[in-house]
Amino acid sequence: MAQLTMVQALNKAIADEMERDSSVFCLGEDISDKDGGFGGAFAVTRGLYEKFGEERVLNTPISEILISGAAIGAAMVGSRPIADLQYGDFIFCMMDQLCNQAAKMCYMSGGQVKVPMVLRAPVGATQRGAQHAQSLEGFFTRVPGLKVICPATPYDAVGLLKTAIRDDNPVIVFEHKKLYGGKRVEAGAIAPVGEVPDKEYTIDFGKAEIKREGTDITIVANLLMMYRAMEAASHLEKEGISCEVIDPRTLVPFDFDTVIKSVKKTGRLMIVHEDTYSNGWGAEISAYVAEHAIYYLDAPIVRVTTYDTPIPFSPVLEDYVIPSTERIIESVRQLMDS
Amino acid sequence: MAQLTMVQALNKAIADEMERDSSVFCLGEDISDKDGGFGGAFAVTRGLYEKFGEERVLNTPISEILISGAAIGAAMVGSRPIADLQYGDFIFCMMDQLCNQAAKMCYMSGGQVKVPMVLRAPVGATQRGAQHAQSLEGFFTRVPGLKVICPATPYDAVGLLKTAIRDDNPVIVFEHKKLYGGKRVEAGAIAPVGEVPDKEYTIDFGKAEIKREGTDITIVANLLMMYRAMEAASHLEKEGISCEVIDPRTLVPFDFDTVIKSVKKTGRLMIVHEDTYSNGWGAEISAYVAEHAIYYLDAPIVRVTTYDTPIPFSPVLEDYVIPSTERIIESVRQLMDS
Amino acid sequence: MEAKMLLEMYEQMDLIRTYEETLYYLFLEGIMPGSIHQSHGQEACAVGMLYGLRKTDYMASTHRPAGHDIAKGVSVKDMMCEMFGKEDGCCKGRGGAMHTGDITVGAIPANAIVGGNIPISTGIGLSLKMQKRDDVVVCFFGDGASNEGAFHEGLNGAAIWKLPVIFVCENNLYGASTSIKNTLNIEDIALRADSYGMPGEVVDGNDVLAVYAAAQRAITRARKGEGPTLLELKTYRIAGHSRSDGCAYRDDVEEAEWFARDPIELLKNKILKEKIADEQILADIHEKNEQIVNEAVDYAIEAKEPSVDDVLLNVYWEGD
Amino acid sequence: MEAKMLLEMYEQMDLIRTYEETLYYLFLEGIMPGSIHQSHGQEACAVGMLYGLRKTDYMASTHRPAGHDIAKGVSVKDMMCEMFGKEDGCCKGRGGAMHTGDITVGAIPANAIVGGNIPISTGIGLSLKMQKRDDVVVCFFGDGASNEGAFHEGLNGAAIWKLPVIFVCENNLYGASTSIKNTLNIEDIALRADSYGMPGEVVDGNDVLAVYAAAQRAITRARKGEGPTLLELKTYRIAGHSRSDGCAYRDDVEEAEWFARDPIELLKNKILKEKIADEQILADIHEKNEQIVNEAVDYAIEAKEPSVDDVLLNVYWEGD
Ligand SMILES: Cc1ncc(C[n+]2csc(CCOP(=O)(O)OP(=O)(O)O)c2C)c(N)n1
Ligand SMILES: Cc1ncc(C[n+]2csc(CCOP(=O)(O)OP(=O)(O)O)c2C)c(N)n1
Ligand SMILES: [Mg+2]
Ligand SMILES: [Mg+2]
Repeated sequence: MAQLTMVQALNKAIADEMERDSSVFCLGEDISDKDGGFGGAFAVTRGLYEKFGEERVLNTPISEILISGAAIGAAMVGSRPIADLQYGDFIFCMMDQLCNQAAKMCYMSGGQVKVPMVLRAPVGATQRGAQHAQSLEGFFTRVPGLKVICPATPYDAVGLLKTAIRDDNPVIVFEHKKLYGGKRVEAGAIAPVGEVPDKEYTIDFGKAEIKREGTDITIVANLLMMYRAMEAASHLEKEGISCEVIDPRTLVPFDFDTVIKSVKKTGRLMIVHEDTYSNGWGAEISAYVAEHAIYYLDAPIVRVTTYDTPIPFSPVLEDYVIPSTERIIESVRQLMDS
Repeated sequence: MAQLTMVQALNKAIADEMERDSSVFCLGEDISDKDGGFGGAFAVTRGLYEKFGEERVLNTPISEILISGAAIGAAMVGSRPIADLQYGDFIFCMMDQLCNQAAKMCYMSGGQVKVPMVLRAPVGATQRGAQHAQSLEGFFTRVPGLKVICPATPYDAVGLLKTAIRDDNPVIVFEHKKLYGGKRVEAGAIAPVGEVPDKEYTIDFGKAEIKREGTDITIVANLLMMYRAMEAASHLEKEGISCEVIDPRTLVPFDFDTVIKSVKKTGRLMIVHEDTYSNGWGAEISAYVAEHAIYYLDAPIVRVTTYDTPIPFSPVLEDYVIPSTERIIESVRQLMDS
Repeated sequence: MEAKMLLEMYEQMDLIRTYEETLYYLFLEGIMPGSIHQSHGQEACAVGMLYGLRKTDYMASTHRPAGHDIAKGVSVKDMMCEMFGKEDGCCKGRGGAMHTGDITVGAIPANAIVGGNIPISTGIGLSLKMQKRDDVVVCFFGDGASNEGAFHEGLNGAAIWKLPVIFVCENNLYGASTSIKNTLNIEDIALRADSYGMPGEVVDGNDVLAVYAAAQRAITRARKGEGPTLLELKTYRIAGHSRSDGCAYRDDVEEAEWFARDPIELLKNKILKEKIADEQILADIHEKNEQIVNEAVDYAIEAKEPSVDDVLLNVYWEGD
Repeated sequence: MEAKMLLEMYEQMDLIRTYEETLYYLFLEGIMPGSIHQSHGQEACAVGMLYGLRKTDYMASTHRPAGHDIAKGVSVKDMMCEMFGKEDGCCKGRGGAMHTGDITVGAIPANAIVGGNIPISTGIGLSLKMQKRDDVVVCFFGDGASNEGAFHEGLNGAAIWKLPVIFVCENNLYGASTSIKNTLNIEDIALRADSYGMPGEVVDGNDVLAVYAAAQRAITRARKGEGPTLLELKTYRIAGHSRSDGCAYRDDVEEAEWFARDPIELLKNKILKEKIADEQILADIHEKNEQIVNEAVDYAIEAKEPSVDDVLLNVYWEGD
């Protein structure tokens, strides 16, 4: 058992897979630490150059169409690329390659080709302004052909990233900047350290984890918001409100069974995410439950999300638009009263 | 009163506005019919070159970043560009300019600059395969700073497009290929012809239209699906099921009031769209109602949508994945039974 | 040796033309779904570039893929079935006219996003290099595509990593209805190679032997690990951009000049002049091609439709 | 006349340096939110390009905007307030370090997407031309940005439409930690101008007068309606890429060589050598700049935070 930060866990998963399978390689901007390079904007790929050499830890130009296109092409003919985005927001620069190419290639070709690639994209607001702050999950949970995962703990990071690398489909991994740990400490960062078994393991996609059992309300929350939901649940317990907190861990595929089972027990559903309110990934969860399990609900399905604005730079405003533990607590109280 | 097709109506709206305001201009691939050019992939911009000259009907290279960037830049300093996409699917090639630039510019600048631009994007499946078929609304209903409209009738096309051109924000107009009319007749096209007053008018955003009143179920549907929903409603009437059909007309802003008022009356809500099931724009409508009006519901909120696949080319499969009138009818029956 | 090659080239070019003309008539008859972009007039580009390539070499095409596919060895029957959206199509009817291909012969299923196949070809080249294979990628695109960001990023990547990719710009003077005069401020797209420190070459795209010679130079370079090349093949599409296009934007003089340089006629004249074959032999070749295409049509019309029960198949990979 | 210009240039360059160094200390003290990308060492690029421009001319900047903003005339106080996220900031605290600007002096609020400002600048140029204004746009970006698709598409558009845009590539040899040796297969980015049929020029970016001279040539051309120019300013950033970067990826010899060519020192030497001013006058200038910056800091620290009640304001335009 090792105690690892998210950055260490992600690094371990990549290193293990590169060790295991010589077709795995990394590419992205500043990902190598050769000759004093960054080893990734958040240092996730540090040390890999030394272990695996320049060819498998490939620094690219600032060129997101190239990064994504190169990953797709390489994946189509036998490689297993892990592409890196410095900030998730830059994903729009490669949107065609992801949505029109990677996602559709297998289907359009009638199953001739597969695209086993991973794209890692940091999300979350950290006082950098609107172009370095977005939570982007909902753009991709609507693209058939893509898988979308959101590991929030070091344990999950290792298990899910390994599964992603071994998956034969394009997988987008959203990681939260405030969970990374490591040298860059952002205001309000949590940087969880968690146990990671030495023994090799993977985690299947589509299996949510009940982080905390409860009876009054089901809270589904990912990434940083999972931690805030847990904190809120602790507080609310003192008020006699028992929250069940579920981390879906993967958004596509999504473990609706676990959520619906929980809703059957609690009768109340709240979704908490840093993604936008309108058509955030929670909209789909809410709509799905309203379609398939509405009769188990005793109250409205509530979404506690970032407000529908570009993320403001001002720390005061940024803190306001992103769901805080207090906002979650208050929202639960209101929902329990309704 | 003139009887116009969608293509004629859109053309009229653009021509009128170009006449009225010299800062309005069009740009896009093959939009000019100078020297035998197409006048737009669907002939919407035909004849404008002759009226307004080369400078205001600007053929661009095949270069979507340029088209969008040029529109944004021009809009920031006093022009009112109308940009054209040949097929909506190519929107991913300009995604950064739309989502990171156009949408955020006003907010990030603290209100210094506005971006009064229109982007017209044809959607819908017409036997061209997965990269020429998507309905993309749900990608943009989640981007704060953008407005999203979907005119389905010639009357609405004129009124809404004029409003879009005069709006000081970036507006994306989704038009349906099977509604256009004109020279290219696609299999299964409807090509409505409708009355358009000679007198100038505009239609405010955020005002849904009740296309048909009913008491048993509320059906919200846009573009081609609005017509199929209307057809389904006619059939269902004979079975004694009274459908209220609402065309939201604009998705951002969305007229939740009209929908909720209708749901209060009918107790049942169905959303029909050609957009994907998962996180399609209907997910938001469903989730919103589940959050704000759940107690008025007597049944699950059902979404009848394109199945979650890249759009298959095969006409048999394409017809199967897109909601048909029959599928809508069957879904209503099931919902009425539930 | 050269004689054999010329006749094989002729056979392929004629097959492409026969195939595409047949498609055109099927559209006119109204029995074929969707649309098509014919490569009519550009057959020398496809055949000259791909003649003699290995099955393990790759080819990446565009919305106008039929010529490239046939020259790379995709079965006409599989393609025809695809055109009709049938289950026996090369893409099981899921792809359609703009996505045909067959990975087993190295024809990457085609890409309908202008420029979209360029960075992907760079990626294929990258993997080939990492795998230490000496195979190459031939990536086709048009003059119009050379204005896309994907072109810029894809070529730059291939250049800095010295990848075995041959970038082939078929400059047919128009992107849809728009003349290159309005979209490019330069004479030769090949010049853009300089931006990436890569060799660029202008080639007569209607002369299949000129194309072949340039292709061999670039392929040899690529196989030796010396990196990519940009070839600009000057050519002309005889048919419209797509099935509904009457080419009102082109002037008669220009058309006449280019039509007089029909690549199939040019090759035919050479074959006849050099007495490599006589008219009869060429007529036999054509007849054989017609038969291939007609059989494909007959088969495809009768072939079975995909089952709607399988509609979700291959949204995700089903396992090797 | 030249004397006045040189002193004003010196004053601006010193102000930029003073402002950015102060920011750096504020970060070290831990009282400033977010991050910053300093233009330390590149001040001659900003000032040489923008000196003497009209307010009605536009300037479009990047994640590293402070120098450009100051040289275009944005108030240091407004920028400092923005850095603290205050309501009095040039972007009302909504933008932050990577989005500063002031449209009223022609400084387009900066763009943090590498290359993102390039096609937008083309659009501004397009509108200027349509409005028949003889104003110009100066668009800054880095060596790294020249590998983005947005660069390619933006420059091509400006070239074919002959727009009044000056594209300025500040080649500081690195994109973040990555050397241009690994991202470009060519020596000079200016060469890329050829792809668009636009003039390109390599300039010593640390010599403010060389930059100014090249700027004037390009601006004159643009104002006359002769179209865009690509200028490549060879320069070096003295500070790290962002506040947390120690530049471990650069070698000492390279650093020493470039540090010896600090643009402010070069200008200072010239001024002293040509006896345009003495040490004391330059010290006074610096002192005045320190005062401006310090006053801005004091003001910004005390300035009021934006109200959360206004958080939705300007998601959409609120009316003129
Ligand atoms: C990204 C993108 N933009 C626009 C289109 C629409 N379109 C299809 S083919 C075509 C013209 C392509 O011109 P060129 O690259 O010269 O190839 P050609 O058709 O001449 O072979 C256009 C504009 C597209 N498919 N993809
Ligand atoms: C599209 C995009 N990709 C990546 C980044 C992250 N990033 C910010 S600055 C930078 C380096 C930019 O290099 P260059 O263009 O040379 O400008 P410089 O920083 O040297 O001034 C990178 C990679 C970004 N902001 N936008
Ligand atoms: Mg062409
Ligand atoms: Mg740089």
